Amino acid sequence: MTGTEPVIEIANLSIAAAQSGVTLVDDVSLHVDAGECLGIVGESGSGKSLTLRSILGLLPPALHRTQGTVRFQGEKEGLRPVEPRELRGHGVSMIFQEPMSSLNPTMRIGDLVAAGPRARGVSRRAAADQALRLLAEVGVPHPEQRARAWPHQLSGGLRQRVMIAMALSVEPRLLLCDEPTTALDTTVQDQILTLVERLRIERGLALIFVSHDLSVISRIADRTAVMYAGRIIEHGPTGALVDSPRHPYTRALIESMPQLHGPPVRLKTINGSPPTAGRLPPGCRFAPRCPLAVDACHQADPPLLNIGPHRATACLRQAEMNVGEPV
Amino acid sequence: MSALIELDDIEVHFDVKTRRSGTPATLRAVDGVSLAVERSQCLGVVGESGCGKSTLACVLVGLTAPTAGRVRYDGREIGVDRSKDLRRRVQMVFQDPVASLNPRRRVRSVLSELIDCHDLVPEAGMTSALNSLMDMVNLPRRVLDARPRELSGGQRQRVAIARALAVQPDILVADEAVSALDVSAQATVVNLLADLRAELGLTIVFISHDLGIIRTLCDRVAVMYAGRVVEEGPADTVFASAQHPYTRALLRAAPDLGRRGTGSRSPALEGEPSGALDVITGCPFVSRCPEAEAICSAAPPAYVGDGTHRTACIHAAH
Amino acid sequence: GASGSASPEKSATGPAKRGGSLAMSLGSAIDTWNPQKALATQSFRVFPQVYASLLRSTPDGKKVLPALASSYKTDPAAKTLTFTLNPAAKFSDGKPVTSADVKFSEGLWSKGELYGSYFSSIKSVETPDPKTVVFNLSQADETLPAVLSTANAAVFPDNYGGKSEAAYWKKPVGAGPFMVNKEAVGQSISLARNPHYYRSGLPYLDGVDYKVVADGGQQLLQFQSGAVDVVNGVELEAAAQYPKDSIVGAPSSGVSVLTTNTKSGPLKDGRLRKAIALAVDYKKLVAGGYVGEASLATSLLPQQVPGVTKCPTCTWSTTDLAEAKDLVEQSDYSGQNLELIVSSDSGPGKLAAQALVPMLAEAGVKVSVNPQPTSSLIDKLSKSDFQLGVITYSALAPTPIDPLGFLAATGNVFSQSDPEPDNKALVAVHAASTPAEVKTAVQGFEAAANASYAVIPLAVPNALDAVADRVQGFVAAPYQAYCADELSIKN
Amino acid sequence: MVAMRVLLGRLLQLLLVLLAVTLVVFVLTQIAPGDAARLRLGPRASPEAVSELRHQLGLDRSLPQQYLAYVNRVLHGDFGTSIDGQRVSSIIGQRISDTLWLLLGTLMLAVPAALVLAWTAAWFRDRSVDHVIRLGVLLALFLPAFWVGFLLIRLVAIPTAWFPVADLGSSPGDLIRSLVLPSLTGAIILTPILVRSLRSSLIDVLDSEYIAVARSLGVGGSTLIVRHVLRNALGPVLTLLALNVGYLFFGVVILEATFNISGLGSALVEASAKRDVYTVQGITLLFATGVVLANTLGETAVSLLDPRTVSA
Amino acid sequence: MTDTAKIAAEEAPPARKPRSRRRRGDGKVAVGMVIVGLFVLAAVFAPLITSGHPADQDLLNRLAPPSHAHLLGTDQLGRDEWTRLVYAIRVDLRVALLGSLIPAILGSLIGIAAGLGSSWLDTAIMRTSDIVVSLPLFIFFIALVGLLGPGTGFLFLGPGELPLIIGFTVISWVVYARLLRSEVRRVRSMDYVRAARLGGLPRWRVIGWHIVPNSIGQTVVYLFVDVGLAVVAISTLSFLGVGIPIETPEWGAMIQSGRTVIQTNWWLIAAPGAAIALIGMGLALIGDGLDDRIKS
Ligand SMILES: Nc1ncnc2c1ncn2[C@@H]1O[C@H](COP(=O)(O)OP(=O)(O)OP(=O)(O)O)[C@@H](O)[C@H]1O
Ligand SMILES: Nc1ncnc2c1ncn2[C@@H]1O[C@H](COP(=O)(O)OP(=O)(O)OP(=O)(O)O)[C@@H](O)[C@H]1O
Ligand SMILES: [Mg+2]
Ligand SMILES: [Mg+2]
Repeated sequence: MTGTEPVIEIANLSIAAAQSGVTLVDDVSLHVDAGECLGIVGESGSGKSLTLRSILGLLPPALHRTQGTVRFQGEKEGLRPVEPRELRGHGVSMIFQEPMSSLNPTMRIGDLVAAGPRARGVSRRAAADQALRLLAEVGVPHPEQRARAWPHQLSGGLRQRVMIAMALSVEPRLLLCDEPTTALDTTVQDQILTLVERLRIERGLALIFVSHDLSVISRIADRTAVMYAGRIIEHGPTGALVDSPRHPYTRALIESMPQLHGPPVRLKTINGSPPTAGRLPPGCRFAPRCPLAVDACHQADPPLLNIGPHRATACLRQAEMNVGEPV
Repeated sequence: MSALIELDDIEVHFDVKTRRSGTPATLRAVDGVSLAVERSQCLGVVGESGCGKSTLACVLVGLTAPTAGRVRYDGREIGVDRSKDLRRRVQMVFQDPVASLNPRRRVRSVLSELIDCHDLVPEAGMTSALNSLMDMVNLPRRVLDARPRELSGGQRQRVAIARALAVQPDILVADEAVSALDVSAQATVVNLLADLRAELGLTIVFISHDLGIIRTLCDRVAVMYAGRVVEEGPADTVFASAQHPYTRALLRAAPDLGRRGTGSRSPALEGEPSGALDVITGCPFVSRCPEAEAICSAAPPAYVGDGTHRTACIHAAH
Repeated sequence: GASGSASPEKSATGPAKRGGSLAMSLGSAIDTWNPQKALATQSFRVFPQVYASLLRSTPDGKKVLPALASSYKTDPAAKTLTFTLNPAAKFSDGKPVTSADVKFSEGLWSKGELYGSYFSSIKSVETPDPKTVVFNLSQADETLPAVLSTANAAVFPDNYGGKSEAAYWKKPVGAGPFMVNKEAVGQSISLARNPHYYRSGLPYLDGVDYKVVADGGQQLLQFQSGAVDVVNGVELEAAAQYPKDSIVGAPSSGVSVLTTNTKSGPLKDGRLRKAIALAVDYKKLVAGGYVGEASLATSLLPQQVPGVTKCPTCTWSTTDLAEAKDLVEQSDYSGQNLELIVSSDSGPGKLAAQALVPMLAEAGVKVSVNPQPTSSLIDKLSKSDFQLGVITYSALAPTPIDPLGFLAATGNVFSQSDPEPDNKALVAVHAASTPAEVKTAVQGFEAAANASYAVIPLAVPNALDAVADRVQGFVAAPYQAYCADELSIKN
Repeated sequence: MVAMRVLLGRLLQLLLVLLAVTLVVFVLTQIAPGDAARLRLGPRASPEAVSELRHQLGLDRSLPQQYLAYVNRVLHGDFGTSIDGQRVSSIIGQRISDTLWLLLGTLMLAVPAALVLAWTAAWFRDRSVDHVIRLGVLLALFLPAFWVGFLLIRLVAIPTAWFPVADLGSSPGDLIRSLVLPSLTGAIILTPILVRSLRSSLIDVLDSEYIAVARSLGVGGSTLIVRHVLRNALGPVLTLLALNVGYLFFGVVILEATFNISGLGSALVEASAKRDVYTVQGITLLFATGVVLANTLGETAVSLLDPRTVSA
Repeated sequence: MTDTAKIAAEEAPPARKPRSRRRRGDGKVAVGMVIVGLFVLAAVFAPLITSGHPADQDLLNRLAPPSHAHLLGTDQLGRDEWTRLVYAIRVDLRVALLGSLIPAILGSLIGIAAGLGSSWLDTAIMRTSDIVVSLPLFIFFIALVGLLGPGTGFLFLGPGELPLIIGFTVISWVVYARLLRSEVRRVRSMDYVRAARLGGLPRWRVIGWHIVPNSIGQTVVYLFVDVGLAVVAISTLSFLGVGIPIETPEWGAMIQSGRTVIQTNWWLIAAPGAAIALIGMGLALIGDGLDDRIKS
């Protein structure tokens, strides 16, 4: 992974509501290397979806990007700043959470998968053929038959496969996944995760995979960024991050998750609830809930600092955490 | 057996019109389920979407009339038209924190209305009763004067639990009560339920699709598939040595922090749950079962196992 | 009458030219093609275009001229009237008008329920030859020539020209300057030039299109936009909105009257009727209800009609509120609401009816106005399904016979009051040989009408027409019977 | 197959509604005061003639018999005779074209205008353009049609003398010129109703995930608008139009009265004032059938458009 | 400084209430209330802000232009236009209000019955309403009122008002019934309603306290718009000569009678029309604002 050129590099991205000016995503920087999977984990409302959507310029009309640049590695030229619309249908595509609402109910499956290529000017025939190939590739049984079906006639898992086929139809180098398995059953989630992994390896795709479930992220992501209230507060290789979190929030997140292995233990909880956007506490946004918070934590928001190769955290007390209270 | 509540061969069938042709069909949401929960026990029910978990919960609390079968409370058979007092004894906590509270009512009025209705405390004791309810669910007392929209999801779910507790029930049925919550809020609610059980001796039926939570909270677990219980037993035995191929697949498919890595492997289970509309003659799992044999599709497999752990599979080793 | 009567005739400029057609508006649809059954004034504006009579009158109604009959003479005793038919007289289907046609028509005239009395002096009709008709009279009748010049005495083909009666009245054939081309009942009538018209060279126009525009505002708009060339009967309240020089007024032969139902309801009581008559402030009514386009009524019969004179003992147009109040007190009236019906179509009355409400209220009589389309107004009136009604009736011929006959036929404008004075006066006028006798008969009638207060004359509204610039030869006609044969379009 | 079924169901409902319509129309005219025969013959007719006509018209039979006879007549295309002695069917025949022209004109202006306005408002939602459109729509929703008509006549027709203010012209040019103001008035009334719902259904579609998906795949321009957005928003528009046909007919009645156009609407107003029962019956029945047909057509189109209800 | 800031931050949720209290749609509601309020005040205090009675005629002072004595001039009968305009609020608003409230109440009850009742009741009501909505009711209305005539007054209603109100009731109960039925069905299956039932609350209490209050939001929103539309409908009908008698001060009738003097006294038409549009917009603004509020 190391040493490869990043496919995409996002620097200092901020997103705010147009009317109230409330900042929803604050100074987020990310990069993904070719063939790598970056996981983003965070609780509901932490800004994961907005971050992802802003890459393709798909923010809701009430929101807009206040700062930040996206640089993308084109097929020939090197990393260069790009506008969202350049990426749509060219190099980047996205899978959404709700497989039902993501499929246009008035279009047949085949047409849906062919829509992307058609928009790029591929002929009708070629696009249709490609659609069949893709449907087969993502494991849709009887593609010829299914291509003529309507979205509502498919089960949730099949819909998500179709969605993935649509995403692949524009031959992306980077695939953005916004909780693609959250709405699915456990066994189907397992199938889809396996499929995504397979495609990633076969096609050398770079992935950004967003989820609120750290266990899903830990299964699929090479590196993980943890978001809290619109900011990335910790970031590092997934294994290291899970084994020795360097931010109290990450640690609390891990400890509050029930485990399937080992002796059953009482879950740990975090006091309070996440702050609402626009009503952030001064200083570190996690400070009011943090068991380790000291006065300094309430003064200023700590920046995301590198603390080792590929690891960064935004905690003043990360040094103490390293020594480790019992996890 | 001194079960507090018992389900005896419950079937719930819905008459539906198929979308394609509009012809009427029978949907077997619950198809012959027998379960028993003892006092102060916690039974977990797992299963995939549409397997009939919520329907089962509604039968338990008396919101849905079973097509066939009996519900027994403390040995007495009870139907849907329950007396006020009987109704009070089995309460439910719902999945969606947004829909589970009346948006126009303050927490206080919702709770006191229920307490009033059953004359559980004298008028003078209302305030203290409400305060102690809040303490019980670990919420600050000022939440009493809040409207649902001012509360976070975890808080709402705790208010919903307080509402259920307000009528002093014996049994709490929690239908995916934590699925919509973030992990941190989820942990709070799960801990709360565990505490309530310990402190009040509450009997809990906890429905979830999250195996991890079931394992943390429940003594026993029932695994449902297509309207039937395919395996039931003590939680630690089921998790340690699952007998039904579906239970095993479920355990293998569940993502877990303790088992990371991307190593490409085949999915735990192929295919998706079949529709509840299809007529099933044999084992409902046969079409997806990696171990299926010809005999499996002939007749529904009988339960094998001892008094505590039973499995509806011919391969089960007991 | 400010704007109107100033220019009785649109000055003709240049010689008339043939061709073109004009659009004229009617304030309400014609009620029937049968003149013997027609009640709506508007019908009599259309009849002269389609029908011709033995005689015709000058537009001002003052002189009688030959028409289908090229001449007529009376015997010394004035007991016979002999007409020689114009050889050019032909129906629009080209058949010549013969004495048989006249005899047939006379049969219809005198059988008419409404206007039959006009012809009561005709005893029999003789047809010595196809072109000669002799009317044998029971007595000398000075008024007959005037009556014979109206559409009431239109000549129809013998035996309806072979058609059934119903079929004939659907699309009648007459000897007038135009013939019915197309009719959308209740909406429009399209007339085409009659090629066989007896006045050679006439009519100038190729056609006339009547369309019903019931609303005064619409009439104005259509006139302004050029969609209508002649507005027949400008709504008084809209008159001021028209371009000044487009309004043509004529001395009115009409009277606006308030008629009461004397047979049922509180108005059975004569005192209440008198109270109503006295409660009205006629000057204000003329100024407001008739927007100044009217004069005070001095008689129940149209004042312009020759032979009608002011009745010296009558109290028409006098106001005495105090007495009115007294009378209301004395009467059996108990304060209930009286419905006043009036035509909702254009024409005088709608505003006047509303103006009456507060005046009567002041005397203690509660009235509410209910406007109706002309057709249902007539219907209600003739069924006595009303309490009060404002209508304007007009004389169609310059003789007291006409209004008297109308009053008698309609039961004193539907008031159902005692018909005795009407009939008496009618007989007397028929029999009169001197103007003095006519005067006595008419004044006797007026006095009786005034005593009963069954019908109360409100005002004499001006008859206003609006005529577009491009129209030449339009003459205001006091008796409605305006014949469009001399109308033409300016270059 | 399924489409057939949908259609059959619709047809059955259509029959039911039409039956209800005839019943309502029949009751309506029973309530009306006055005797049809007496009204027809006039006040002077003899009682014998009246009772003769009553018999001819079947007025002396029992109400259910009369109703059956009425339905039977209507089924044979016989709407009776008006007070003026005209066949009601010929009155309708004469007058229907003006009404249809007005409907057509109004729809041709209102639907595109509504689409453009709703699209603009939805696309720029919550921006000032949207606010202006919404406020304008709100105001226009409460403009009385006849008042707008008068103002147009006063402010446009009279000063410019471009547009005839009454009747519809007969030559194509005149027809179009005379349709402009009435149609404009109709559109001013209809458009806001359409825009209000259309905007929100467009927003629903624009906000939907599948539009985001299409855009993320580089679909844009007219393909996005037509294939992805309008196709999905069409259902609600059609439903709305169908639902508003009754109101639209009412609007046409007003337009006819305002601009003195002799279509079915003004015939209805005149006839009901004259208590011309058979004409009222005929015209209301026609309007009702029109509404019912439009509804059925709209609903069928919607359900045919939506693959969820039809596809097999 | 920092201390106070910290305290403020901790108390943030309750202390910053004013922020959340000013909800979406409040501005619209306020503007709408001002407009409608002004109309209502004008109607109530009509004698104070006008000179004389709306029926008072001054036949010698017809069609006077606006002046100090007559703010909007006088009409064809010399009646003060301003006075009539103001008194017309009483008529128009009274009929519109009753003509919307009665169907709203009736329709809502029917809707609730359909939403809560047995399935055959629901089917029966919905089939009926299906048929009713697919009838051109306004057309029937014109025919019916035209055939029947205005009749006399009823209680405090003037002549012609009762038929209008009955007509509106027949026309619009369906909308309310359908609206409330679907809302009741939605709310009925909400978890809090099931929880209330489980809690053992009596049926009427569940309906009255949990189902109905949460179902009527859209009905109220629509009611405001409906009143405005009813004003338009009333004036349109009296323009067509159906409904309220001509001498009554009523906006539609005023426009109709001003028609003949459109050339010279255009304000006789402009003013009543503007009044209709204005009050309609005021009502709709309130409705829209409430809608925004419900949806946010
Ligand atoms: N259209 C919008 N207008 C205003 N605020 C919005 C809008 N969409 C999202 N937000 C806010 O932006 C914040 C971040 O939203 P985002 O959808 O990115 O969260 P998320 O991390 O994806 O959460 P989830 O797990 O629930 O999907 C939230 O607080 C949300 O309320
Ligand atoms: N009232 C009803 N009418 C018809 N079908 C119903 C009804 N309620 C539930 N069902 C059907 O019964 C089956 C079981 O539903 P149920 O809600 O019990 O599943 P579940 O296990 O709770 O699923 P989930 O995990 O999605 O909540 C489903 O197929 C559902 O569609
Ligand atoms: Mg998200
Ligand atoms: Mg469920």
